[in-house]
Amino acid sequence: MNPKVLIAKRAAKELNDGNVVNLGIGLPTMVANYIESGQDITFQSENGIMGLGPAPEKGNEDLRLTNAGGQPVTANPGAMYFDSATSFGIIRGGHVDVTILGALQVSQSGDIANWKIPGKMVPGMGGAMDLVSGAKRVIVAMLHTQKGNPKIMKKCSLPLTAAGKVTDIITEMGVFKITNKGMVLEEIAPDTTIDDIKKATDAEFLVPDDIKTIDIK
Amino acid sequence: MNPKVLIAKRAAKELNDGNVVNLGIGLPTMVANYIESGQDITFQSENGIMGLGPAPEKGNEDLRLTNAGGQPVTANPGAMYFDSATSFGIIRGGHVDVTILGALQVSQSGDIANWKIPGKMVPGMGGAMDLVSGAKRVIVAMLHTQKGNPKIMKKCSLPLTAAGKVTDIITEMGVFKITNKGMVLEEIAPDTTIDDIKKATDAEFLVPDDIKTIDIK
Amino acid sequence: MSKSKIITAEIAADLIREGDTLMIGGFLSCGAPHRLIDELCNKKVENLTVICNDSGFAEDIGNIKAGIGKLIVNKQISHLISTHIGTNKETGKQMNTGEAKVTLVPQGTLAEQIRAAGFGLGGILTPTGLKTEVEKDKQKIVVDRKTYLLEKPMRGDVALIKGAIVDRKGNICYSKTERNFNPLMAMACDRVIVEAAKIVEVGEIDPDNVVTSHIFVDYIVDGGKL
Amino acid sequence: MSKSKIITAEIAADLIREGDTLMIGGFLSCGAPHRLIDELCNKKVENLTVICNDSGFAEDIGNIKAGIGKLIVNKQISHLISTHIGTNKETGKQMNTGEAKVTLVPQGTLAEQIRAAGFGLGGILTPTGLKTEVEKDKQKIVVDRKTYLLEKPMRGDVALIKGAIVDRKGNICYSKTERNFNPLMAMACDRVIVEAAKIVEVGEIDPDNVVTSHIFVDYIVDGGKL
Repeated sequence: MNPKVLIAKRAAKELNDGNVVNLGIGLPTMVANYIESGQDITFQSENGIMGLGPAPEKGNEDLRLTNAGGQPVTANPGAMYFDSATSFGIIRGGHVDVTILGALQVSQSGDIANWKIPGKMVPGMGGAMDLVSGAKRVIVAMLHTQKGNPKIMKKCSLPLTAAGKVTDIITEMGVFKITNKGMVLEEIAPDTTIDDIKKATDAEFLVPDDIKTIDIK
Repeated sequence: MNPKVLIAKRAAKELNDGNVVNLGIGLPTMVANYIESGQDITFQSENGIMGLGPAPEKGNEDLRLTNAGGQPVTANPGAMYFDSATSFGIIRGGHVDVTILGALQVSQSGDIANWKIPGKMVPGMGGAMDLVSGAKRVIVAMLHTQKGNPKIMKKCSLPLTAAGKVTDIITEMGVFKITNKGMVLEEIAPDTTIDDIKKATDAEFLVPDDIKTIDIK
Repeated sequence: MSKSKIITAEIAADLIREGDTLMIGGFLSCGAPHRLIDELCNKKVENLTVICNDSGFAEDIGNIKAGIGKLIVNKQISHLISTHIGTNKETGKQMNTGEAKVTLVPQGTLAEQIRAAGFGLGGILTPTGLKTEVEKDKQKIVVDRKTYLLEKPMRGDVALIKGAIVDRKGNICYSKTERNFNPLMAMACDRVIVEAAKIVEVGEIDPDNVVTSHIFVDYIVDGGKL
Repeated sequence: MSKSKIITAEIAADLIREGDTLMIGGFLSCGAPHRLIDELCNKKVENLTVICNDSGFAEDIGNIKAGIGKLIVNKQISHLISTHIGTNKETGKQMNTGEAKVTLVPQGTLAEQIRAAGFGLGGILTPTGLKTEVEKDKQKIVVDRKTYLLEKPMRGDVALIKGAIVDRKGNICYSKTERNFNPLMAMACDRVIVEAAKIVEVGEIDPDNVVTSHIFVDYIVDGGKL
């Protein structure tokens, strides 16, 4: 399976009926494609919509209706549009159950860095700092390494987006939970060993006896 | 002329084309009846409307449309409804040009007391504290005395609604402006003497040489 | 699929427990959830803290409903947090005898405090109330040489609000000056019950005109025309 | 009677002076006042401080208009206050060479700062940005044992916004995700110019559906369909 598809499919399993969910740009956006049919998930996009629907058919794009990445989208029945203050009131106020987003680095204590590489790339934080501060659960969905370098760190070396806010990390190698006792490897991908993960990870993590294998069709 | 009508008519002359105006309950509400025909005044009411119209005809009342006093009103063409945070954003943000309201006491330095008589009557401040803090001009329109006791004071003895915010006082005896140099009696009612006003006023006030007579039809 | 949010006023009132902090929408009688209030009176749930604009009227006057005034007359409210109590003398009486505690808050401040809770803000800075009794025990903060009062967020356990048009999912449109505190309260409480003048199917409301999203609404009560 | 607010885009651009602080609505291309931006480019007004969500694109891409990106490419902006500049590489370049100053602000914070200015608040307390570079030089305030950053109000001289339906008085309805920062900016600037996709007569918009009141709007420019 394509590693990004594996990550998106596994992340989709974290969503529960009734959840309000905000998906970041890129890989996280793919998660919407894999939610269980019949599940009642409401997608929020910080540019001002509750009830984001699938991409429009070619030719049916409406320039007045986009997601936070600027891509044309649709609105589901029962949707609502709002201004940016309301949008971030929803986010900061804890009314988003889950946000799934990418990262440049995550630390074992739940710090996240995804807005700046000093001297190299400064895209800006956009809505990420508010999302990471405000959402009830913050799931990082990303490839485990960047050009072979670990992205899951003891401590982030890049400027933080927020400290101690990440609750879960999902990569093509495994699923981690950030707990009071430390970062725990809860699931491991098929054909991957704990040793593989240790080599690809700067952070320290606990491995429970009952560790599971990621179960994705 | 009925003194309340005189006050309302004189207060109406303070309103200029294009003004956004909030009128308090009671006497100030009467001001709307005396604005010049053709003048473009927009009335805001803090319970959530911009563009308050005249009272509805008997039988045409709509329970869903009232002013801040709970009385049935109408909405003019081009009106807008909003929630209470927006309503007071408009008020606190300085977007109301003039508020005209009553008072229990006003001081010569522009303090106003109109929400509480300790041990006797505590109606509450409602929206008055925000209005008095936020409006660009605060005109007190009231009878000059209460049961013979002065209401325009050196210093208010009642709990304040706000300090130093009143810009004008209009009573049946005269029109005062609060300036940096002190309170100035700018106009005097017909058949009233400066001595009459002094006797009915606790505050000190300046009388300019070019004092005018209130000019109301 | 999500299950229906529509319940009866009676069941809605059962969701409210002694000691709860309620936010109740409305400005005097306008935009208050009258059926829910009536049912709450029937159930006699006591020791309530109620956050609302005003204390309404002591009783219905013709077709003008009393609003939360009835809960006061019924002595179900132990603490009222409100901006104005002048239209219901019973409130002042209970305040003077100590039967009920009354906290008076400027209207614009109350609106922002409720909004701050719903919006995840730690507070807001306002000039309103400076140099008055309102500033007592409050932190003053100077920003660019101007002084403001720090007003803290205000949360509730349950919001009882009134909607004009509500779809089955819970999206709300308000009518005219009924809007007032209702949309703010919907975001600031753990559970939200909306009394709907009219219930419509999902998709019937233009998404540009929805004022409160369904994600805030837990239960819908059919209020019908009053 | 009040005089007409309707002016041409050309006259509108003449109202903007060198050194002005502008707020410009839009989220990437969506909901930005493209005609006003184009006219501002033609006029070459320079040394602008621009407050906006993002720095748009470097150029129009098919029917996706560049938004404020063109003003950056044109080097008319000396200070950009924004949340995201990743879609327009020219911004980063000018930041690195020092040609333009760029201040990055979290999106929710920017929205509240603009709102605070319009709403007369001295600031708001937010948890966003704590323990990051954003907290630098900012006051931290503890409320009920939680720490927040004090974020100050942000004002502008002129707001350039986009409305979908605007009546001749200036009441505005927005369409879909075009709303974003537009209604907030309308309240936070001394002068407000709205680019209207459609202009209608006063009274045609249901007062329940107006989002920005005419009292905030000084000028209306007929934007037409883009």
